[in-house]
Amino acid sequence: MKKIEAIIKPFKLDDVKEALNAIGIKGMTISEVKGYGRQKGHKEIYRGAEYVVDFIPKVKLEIIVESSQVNAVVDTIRQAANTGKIGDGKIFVLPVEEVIRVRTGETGTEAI
Amino acid sequence: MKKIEAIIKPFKLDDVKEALNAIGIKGMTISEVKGYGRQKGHKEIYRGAEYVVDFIPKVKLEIIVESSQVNAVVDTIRQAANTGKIGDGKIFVLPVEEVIRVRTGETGTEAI
Amino acid sequence: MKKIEAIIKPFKLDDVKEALNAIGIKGMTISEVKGYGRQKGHKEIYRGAEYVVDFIPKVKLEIIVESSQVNAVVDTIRQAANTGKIGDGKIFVLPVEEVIRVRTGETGTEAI
Amino acid sequence: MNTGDISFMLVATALVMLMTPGLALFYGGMVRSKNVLSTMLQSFACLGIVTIIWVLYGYSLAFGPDMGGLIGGLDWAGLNGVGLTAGPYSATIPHLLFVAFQLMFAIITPALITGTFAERVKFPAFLLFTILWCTLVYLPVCHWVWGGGWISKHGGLDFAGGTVIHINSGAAALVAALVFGKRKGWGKENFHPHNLGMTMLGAGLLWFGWFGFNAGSALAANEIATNAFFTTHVATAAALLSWLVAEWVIQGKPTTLGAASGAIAGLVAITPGAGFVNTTGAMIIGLVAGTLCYLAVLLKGKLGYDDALDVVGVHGVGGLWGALATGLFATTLVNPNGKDGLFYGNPHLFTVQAMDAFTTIGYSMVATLIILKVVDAIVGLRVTTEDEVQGLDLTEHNEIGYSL
Amino acid sequence: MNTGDISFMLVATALVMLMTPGLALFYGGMVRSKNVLSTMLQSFACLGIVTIIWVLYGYSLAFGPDMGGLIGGLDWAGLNGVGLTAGPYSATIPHLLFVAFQLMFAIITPALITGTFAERVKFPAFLLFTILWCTLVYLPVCHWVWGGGWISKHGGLDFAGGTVIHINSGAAALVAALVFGKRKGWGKENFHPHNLGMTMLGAGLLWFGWFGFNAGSALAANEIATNAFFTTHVATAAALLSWLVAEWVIQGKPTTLGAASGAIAGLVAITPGAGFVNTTGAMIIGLVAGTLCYLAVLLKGKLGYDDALDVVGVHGVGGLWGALATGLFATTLVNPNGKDGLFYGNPHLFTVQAMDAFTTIGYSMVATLIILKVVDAIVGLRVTTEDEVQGLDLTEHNEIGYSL
Amino acid sequence: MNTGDISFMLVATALVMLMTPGLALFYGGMVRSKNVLSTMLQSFACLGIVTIIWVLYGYSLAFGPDMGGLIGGLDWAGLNGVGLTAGPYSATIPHLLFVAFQLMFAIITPALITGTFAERVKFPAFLLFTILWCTLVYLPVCHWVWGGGWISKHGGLDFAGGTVIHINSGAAALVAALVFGKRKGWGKENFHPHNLGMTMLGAGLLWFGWFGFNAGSALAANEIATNAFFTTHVATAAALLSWLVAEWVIQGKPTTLGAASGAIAGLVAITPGAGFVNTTGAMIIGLVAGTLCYLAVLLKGKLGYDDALDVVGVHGVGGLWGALATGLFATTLVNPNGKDGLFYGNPHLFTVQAMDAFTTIGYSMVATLIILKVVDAIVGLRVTTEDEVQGLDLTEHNEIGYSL
Ligand SMILES: Nc1ncnc2c1ncn2[C@@H]1O[C@H](COP(=O)(O)OP(=O)(O)O)[C@@H](O)[C@H]1O
Ligand SMILES: Nc1ncnc2c1ncn2[C@@H]1O[C@H](COP(=O)(O)OP(=O)(O)O)[C@@H](O)[C@H]1O
Ligand SMILES: Nc1ncnc2c1ncn2[C@@H]1O[C@H](COP(=O)(O)OP(=O)(O)O)[C@@H](O)[C@H]1O
Repeated sequence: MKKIEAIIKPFKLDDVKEALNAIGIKGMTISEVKGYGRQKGHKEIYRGAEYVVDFIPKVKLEIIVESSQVNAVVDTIRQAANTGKIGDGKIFVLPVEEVIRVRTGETGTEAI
Repeated sequence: MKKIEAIIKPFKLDDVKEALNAIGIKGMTISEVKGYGRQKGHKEIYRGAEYVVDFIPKVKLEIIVESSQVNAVVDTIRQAANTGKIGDGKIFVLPVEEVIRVRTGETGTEAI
Repeated sequence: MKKIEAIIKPFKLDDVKEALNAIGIKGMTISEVKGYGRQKGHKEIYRGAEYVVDFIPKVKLEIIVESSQVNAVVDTIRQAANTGKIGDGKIFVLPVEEVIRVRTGETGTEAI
Repeated sequence: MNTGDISFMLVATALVMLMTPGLALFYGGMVRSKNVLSTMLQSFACLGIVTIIWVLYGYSLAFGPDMGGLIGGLDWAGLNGVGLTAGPYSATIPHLLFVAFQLMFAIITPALITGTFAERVKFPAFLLFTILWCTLVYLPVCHWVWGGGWISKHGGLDFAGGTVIHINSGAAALVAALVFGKRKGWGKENFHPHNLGMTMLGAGLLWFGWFGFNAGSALAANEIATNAFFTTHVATAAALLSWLVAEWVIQGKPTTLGAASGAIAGLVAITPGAGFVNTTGAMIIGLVAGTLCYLAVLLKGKLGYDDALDVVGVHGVGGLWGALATGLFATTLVNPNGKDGLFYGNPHLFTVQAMDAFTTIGYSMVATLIILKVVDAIVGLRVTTEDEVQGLDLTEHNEIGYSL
Repeated sequence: MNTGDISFMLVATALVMLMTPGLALFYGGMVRSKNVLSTMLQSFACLGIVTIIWVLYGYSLAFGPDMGGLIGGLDWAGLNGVGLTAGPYSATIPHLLFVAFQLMFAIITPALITGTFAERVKFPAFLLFTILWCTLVYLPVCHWVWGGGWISKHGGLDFAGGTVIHINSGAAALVAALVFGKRKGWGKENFHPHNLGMTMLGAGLLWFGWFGFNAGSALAANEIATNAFFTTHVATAAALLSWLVAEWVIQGKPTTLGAASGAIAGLVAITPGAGFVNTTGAMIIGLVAGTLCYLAVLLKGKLGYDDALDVVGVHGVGGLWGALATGLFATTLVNPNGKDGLFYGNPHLFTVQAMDAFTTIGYSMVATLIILKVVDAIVGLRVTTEDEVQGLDLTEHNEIGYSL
Repeated sequence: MNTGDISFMLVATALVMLMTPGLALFYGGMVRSKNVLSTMLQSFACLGIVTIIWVLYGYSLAFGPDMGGLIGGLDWAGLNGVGLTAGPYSATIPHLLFVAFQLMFAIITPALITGTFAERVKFPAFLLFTILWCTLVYLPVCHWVWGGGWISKHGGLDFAGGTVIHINSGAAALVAALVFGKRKGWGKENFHPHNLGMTMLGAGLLWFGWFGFNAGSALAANEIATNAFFTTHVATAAALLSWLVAEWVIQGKPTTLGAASGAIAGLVAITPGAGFVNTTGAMIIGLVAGTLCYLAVLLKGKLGYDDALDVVGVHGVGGLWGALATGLFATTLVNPNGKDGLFYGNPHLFTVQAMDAFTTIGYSMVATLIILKVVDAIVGLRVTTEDEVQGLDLTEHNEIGYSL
């Protein structure tokens, strides 16, 4: 099994979720994160003081999938999250050794 | 060493923390996440407009443990986080290659 | 490629980011987390009721780097995040199997 | 001059002023957090802009010596000759106090409209629109109704501004919603209000301030002010419950935002009749208003125009109902200077009320359309989609609402 | 009729109305964020419900022609015959203004009680409870004290509602806390207030509105109103400091919530005596109130009943102290229409105050218990544990407080 | 005695009281979220502390029988002899009402200063500072200007406290900013305001309350109060727009915080002249104030002192401009009891205004410096760096602002 972590633009979340649903991915965990990279941050001004904010709001998706699904999931996210502009984000694939469902104790593929 | 990631129901956090304490786990990192899975989301209504919210608040625990402790930790979380209802969450075990304590520079088991 | 996860004190974030910049690390993802460990939590009092809060605000950095950079990055974070006091945090190194840039589809080192 | 009346009108004026910050909160809580400041700023900016207009020429055009029933003359431009002695509109308070009181009404009216184009309007477009709309729509309509213009000659009743303020802004809002078009993601994404506690606070301050609005419209601390005060409260309470029950029946749950919305609907609906109807009339007006405005808001969802914060459903529909209801429930038993309505044997008043309301709607819609086209041509109405996604606070004002 | 008095009473009434939204904020900030809206809504709903009750029969039962010292008659039901001329309770303002002023007191009293069962009450249970409690407890007690009932004949003093409002609601709250039982997780989980800035704002608005409550109880813009205004402010300031210092001494830190709570304790305690005591009396009343209510709240922790937002500790205990303190510090030097208290040579007043207070407590507790049992039988009092965990905003109202 | 005047002054006093909670919000929203409560508490604590000082000896020192033009006598300590009949400062309201009204001014002045040392002051240091500063700076300066002291004999004009309140607190704030030194991270970390909606609300309440502040300073519901009311509103509106436009031109974007700041700058600047200038004067005063205070705030960034919430830039600079502008625009056409300013042919007034302002600045700065040194020696001014990093809410008060 693999863990896929994807950092995407927040407003793309719904599209990505739907696209994943369409290929049968019915579980995931998301969180609000902030990203730093090539995409330029923004400037804020308060009573004349200018602050540059480098960290940009992003959403992180964490999805555990069977190894065989990795490619499909990565491609799906790639397409759904793509705007073609800098800052679209990244996808990381990590190895997972075990998965357990809390409710039933099932493990492995059963648990996803 | 392994990293254990557990997605649990937020109101179970205290129980899980105490149960882990009881088996000698004294360190962990948690974060607020949102989960999508079998558990049904909820409906919100604002001036007649109904919105379905699929993402459900969850807490993610991240715990680095020695490989030998994995089973004990997983079992403990399983029991403490269990309500028997859909949405109790999942536990993932990932390999970790190195751990370093910032303060001292200790690595490996020493650093946990 | 490796994933470096560092849990640090929030007010050290700027220092760490700058130190990483200085050694050529130009991308990372951060999130707000809460830590539990040796560092003592705090007490809150509301109308006489005292609550002990064990979880302490921390910032988690996630940085994907080439394997060759791991040591440099770990050392840099260690130094920049160090205050010498309990609770400075931890650094974890995890294996990563693949990295994809959403915008271009580049993979591997190109994608970082 | 009467110190009791001056005392009351000074405070009533302050109360009406507070309604605009109250509206900023009411609206601010309902948008997404990325737009909270831009939304609030628009109300505050109205406090700035309209005040200056009012001093320069606004009061004079609205209340200056009547020119053909259509507009006031410029005799009082710059408040020339408007002083601390009593004016023509009120014998017991300084003329300048009447100017101040009326100013607060002129401020909140364009601020109400901002709810319709929230979350997508360019700040310069808002500014230009507000200046033009205030000048070309508010001032004439205000003159027609209160400044000795043609509507007042008709015998229509508008105690505290149902036509001038609510119908007028509601009609403008409908046109604006259509011209601006939908927000990106409308009907697809979840547009949750970001901070309903803020909205509740806003509703509370509006309710509080509205006592100044309606009771103050008696221009004196007297029996009519008392009646207006009480009818205002009763109608509001009734409408709050009515909306709550209506949504409970129709959608299965009573909501907090429903209670707040119902209260505002009641305040709007009682405005034209507050000084003319009795408690029973007020209660019926409120009960109808709560359910009616809720249905209007539901209907919007069906019709599919994006009036972001329901200016049409609450102020337009509530105001229209209030104007018509005044034609039904007004009674000279309450206010000898008023008129009897349909239920007190005078069907004529109802007709007049309807005519005045629809004429105002017509004028307001056409004029608003033209103004929007002009503004669009000069500065453009809407921000880019990218800015809309990022939020107006950051893109229009380089600020963010919260760093918690 | 006096325009100065009318002016003042119109504004005072508006100020008291504002206290209920103020309370919504005060309470709303103290609950967990998942219950902020359900908590706020309950206060707003009281504005709706009690207003309708008041018009239909409430005012009449409370202030109508006395029937045996126990209750008013239904002569004024539907406000029949209650008009814009002066009424029996005040010669210089319209009867309807007195009705409006008193209504605002009737609204806030059940709203105060909602603090005790916050975070676990079913919305329908709250509604039914409020209707029954207002009818069966508030109206009679109000009649006894202010409407010509048996307490007023006794010679007890209650300037602005210490007994009618605070002791009454505090006693009811104690019973409700016991009947409802503890919130899940009480004493184990951390029940942090979710937004103390909101609570501070609420405290500020309550303080502001309370000037209308206490000074307005003079029913005129006169010397007694002035005295009530100033004693209110002084007692509040003293209690704020007193609570702050007490917790500093006992728990090691002065807290913001302590300052807000102390202020409310002072406002409560001065309420019955505001128009009868002098500045020195007010200062002592406040100093005692701050520490006493803090200790009462600490004691709750020991006794282990879950009065969620401390209605008992602040309103019950503070109100009781205020009623007794009026029996100590009242002086006819301040108010010739008042009485002298114990420290001015009249121990009798103290006894009367105590008797009135404890009778009210007894009646309120018994009646509240019965009402709660009835409500429980009809709709059930408490939400399911699952709903309690998820939060009432979502489960009772399909809303969430914040989307930041 | 006049019921209209009493009515107005009771309400005006309540309005000024509300300004301090308003300030708590205005300031609270601008600090980082870890300091929101400690910041708000300081304003609320001023309500407590200054009230007790005022009753014990404050009113007497400020307004008691003049001793050599420098300070009042202790004849009225404990408010001895200060009753419900009219006092020497106002014939138509009870003496105690004047006491209450003036108290509210004494409360807000030290509260204003807290903005300069926000986010790093120890709570005990704040307490001690406030007691000493109120006693040794506010009371004498108040006496000089309003209590029959030497400035009042000069013929300087200060309608509602430009010198006493704003210049005075601004001068003290400058010294405090220098003595306290910069917050950790200043100029490096991003000090975003944590909740600008809260700040906007605070600005709205301040604006609302300021009507009581300025119009109430007429001490009667009359023409002068009306003039003060209107000039206050016009100057505020003008300053709001002026700051907005200035930052738009200079930094490229109009901001919400700029609008709020501009409004406060306008309110400050019109304070000394509100009852002496006409609408045109007010508009110019406001237009200048908005831009001037914005530039002052920009300059602070250059000069590099850490006046956290810009007390110097807004209250100091705005107050000074207002005092001088009163010397330019005052006219006896508006207020026969006032004086003519430079533009009405009397350059003398301008000189007097300048002298009074600068003397006050000098006295305030020196006295504040000494007081701060004493406080530092006794309890220490600043929290440890570690506590500063963790936030004062937790370290000074064991609380946190938000648990969302
Ligand atoms: N080396 C990295 N490690 C972890 N996260 C990264 C890394 N580089 C970029 N990211 C994440 O990806 C996001 C997008 O990266 P960015 O360089 O801005 O644009 P792009 O994805 O188009 O290359 C960043 O905001 C950050 O969250
Ligand atoms: N494939 C997955 N990858 C990552 N997280 C998952 C996945 N499936 C479920 N989750 C997480 O586990 C939570 C619980 O899953 P759910 O299917 O609702 O119930 P259950 O745990 O009882 O199977 C989800 O809310 C989500 O956070
Ligand atoms: N076993 C662990 N697994 C995951 N995170 C941990 C673990 N132990 C500690 N942490 C994280 O590291 C932070 C610092 O740890 P702590 O024991 O307080 O001090 P130190 O870093 O000085 O050893 C904790 O707050 C927590 O976020």
